[in-house]
Amino acid sequence: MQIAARHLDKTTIFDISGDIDLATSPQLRKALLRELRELKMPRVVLNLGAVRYIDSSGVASLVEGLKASRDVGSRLILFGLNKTVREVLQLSKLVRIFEIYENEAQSVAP
Amino acid sequence: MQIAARHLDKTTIFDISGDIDLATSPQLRKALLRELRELKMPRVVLNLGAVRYIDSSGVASLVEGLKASRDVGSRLILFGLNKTVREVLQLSKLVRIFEIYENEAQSVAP
Amino acid sequence: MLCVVRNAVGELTAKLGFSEPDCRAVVRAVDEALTNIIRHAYLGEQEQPIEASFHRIDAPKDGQSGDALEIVLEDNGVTANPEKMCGRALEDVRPGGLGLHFIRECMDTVEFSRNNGRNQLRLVKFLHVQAPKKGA
Amino acid sequence: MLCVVRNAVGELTAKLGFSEPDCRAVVRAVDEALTNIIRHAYLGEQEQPIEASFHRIDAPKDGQSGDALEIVLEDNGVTANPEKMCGRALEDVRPGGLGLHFIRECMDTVEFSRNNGRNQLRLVKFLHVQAPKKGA
Ligand SMILES: Nc1ncnc2c1ncn2[C@@H]1O[C@H](COP(=O)(O)OP(=O)(O)O)[C@@H](O)[C@H]1O
Ligand SMILES: Nc1ncnc2c1ncn2[C@@H]1O[C@H](COP(=O)(O)OP(=O)(O)O)[C@@H](O)[C@H]1O
Repeated sequence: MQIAARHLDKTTIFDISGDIDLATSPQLRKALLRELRELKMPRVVLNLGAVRYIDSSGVASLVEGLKASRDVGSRLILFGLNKTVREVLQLSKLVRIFEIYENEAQSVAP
Repeated sequence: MQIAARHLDKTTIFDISGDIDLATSPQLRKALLRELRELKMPRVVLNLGAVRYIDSSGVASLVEGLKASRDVGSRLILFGLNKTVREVLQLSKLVRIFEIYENEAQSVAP
Repeated sequence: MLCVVRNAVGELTAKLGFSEPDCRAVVRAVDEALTNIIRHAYLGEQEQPIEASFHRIDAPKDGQSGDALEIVLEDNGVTANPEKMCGRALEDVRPGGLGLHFIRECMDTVEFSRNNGRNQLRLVKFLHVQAPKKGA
Repeated sequence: MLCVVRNAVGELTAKLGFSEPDCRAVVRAVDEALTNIIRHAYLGEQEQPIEASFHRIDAPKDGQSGDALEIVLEDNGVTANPEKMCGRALEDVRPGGLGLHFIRECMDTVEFSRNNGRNQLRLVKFLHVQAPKKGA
């Protein structure tokens, strides 16, 4: 897994690629919690378009990010969900809990 | 991999089963060196009949055992070589270097 | 290494004729099962031995017999506590506790057992071969 | 985990129609290649990412085109030293130094390369499909 960060006004976009699994999900968790809890970024957007696989520990990291965003009053947004990512969120019954958009333009809209 | 030891007069027989690979070959190496270098057992016989896989690190452990046996003037004997084990020793060009028998009776013969 | 297993299992299931979503389901189940073995049975240690076998089998299904892939994973780790092995209610949104749920959703049969000091997990997925069209 | 990979690759190669010795050869090559990546590229660390892909390809063979299995393994470990990547003379009986030799013996093509900070190992094994008997 690779995470690249881009910064817009009051928004951080993480472009994530590769596999989010047992070995890599702690890195995602850390990046999310830093951005939300420490830096109190008002909006964190995850571009999941290049994610090839995400396991339950990856989903757990997303849920932790979501909880953190609620705690600090920020928004955590997902976009670019491919079939695999969508399936996993469906399996977890989490599709309706996340703020999910089709593309980046919608995700960073004011 | 599992190693079970049996002791005859001046001979140790190791019944080895499972996979000898990166994770398990150090255990085989240790068992061989202890029996040969420390205990100076005159004959160490390896029953490889239940070995399902052996990798190059496993072969390296056998070679170390062979060297140790020569150093202390003991014999290291192999028997029960199945197709996989035989192939690997052939690939390593080591078939003719080891003392190899068909069965246990031949291996422990006086 | 999990990535290598996922790709090998993905290619195997495709080769066996599973549909794309079923291939992903089997890959997911195997990945989550291995992750659980490493985390819970081996308490995080990655170098411990895990055995796996993959077999095409004929298994009973709906009173008939069906073509299926059977996967058996075995470890020598700590005994699983059956009370914890149930997964959890998904309504409770919190991190963790999804792995077993994924495994159960993705496979047709999921059986834990313990024999001779080893934990065994048996997973079965039926191959849904399309019935030949009659007449049409 | 190497055991899981071996069994998955063994089942995959059998399914692809390789002969039993060829299945064992591919399993051996993949196992030795992964072992080398863990030991040499990642200096013994087991948790580092290794990517693998398995593809059925048409590759040029003896001036014709042959049906083959292509396996690509990639890691982010230390750059391999090409001078060391040669294996060694087998006449010299000593432990170690057999892995690369096994890989070369077991596969038809073995190619190391480095791109974008990643090591890539490409392995190809041809499927020797029996020529249909004529007349006999
Ligand atoms: N292979 C295993 N060995 C022992 N215990 C296990 C195993 N798999 C699961 N468990 C137990 O079942 C619980 C639920 O597992 P799971 O649904 O995968 O969620 P999580 O791993 O996030 O806790 C685990 O917390 C653990 O106690
Ligand atoms: N994946 C790899 N990355 C870096 N170096 C490697 C790799 N594979 C092999 N090597 C180098 O090639 C040498 C020979 O490898 P090998 O034949 O497998 O024997 P051994 O691993 O026992 O030394 C190794 O000692 C190492 O220096």
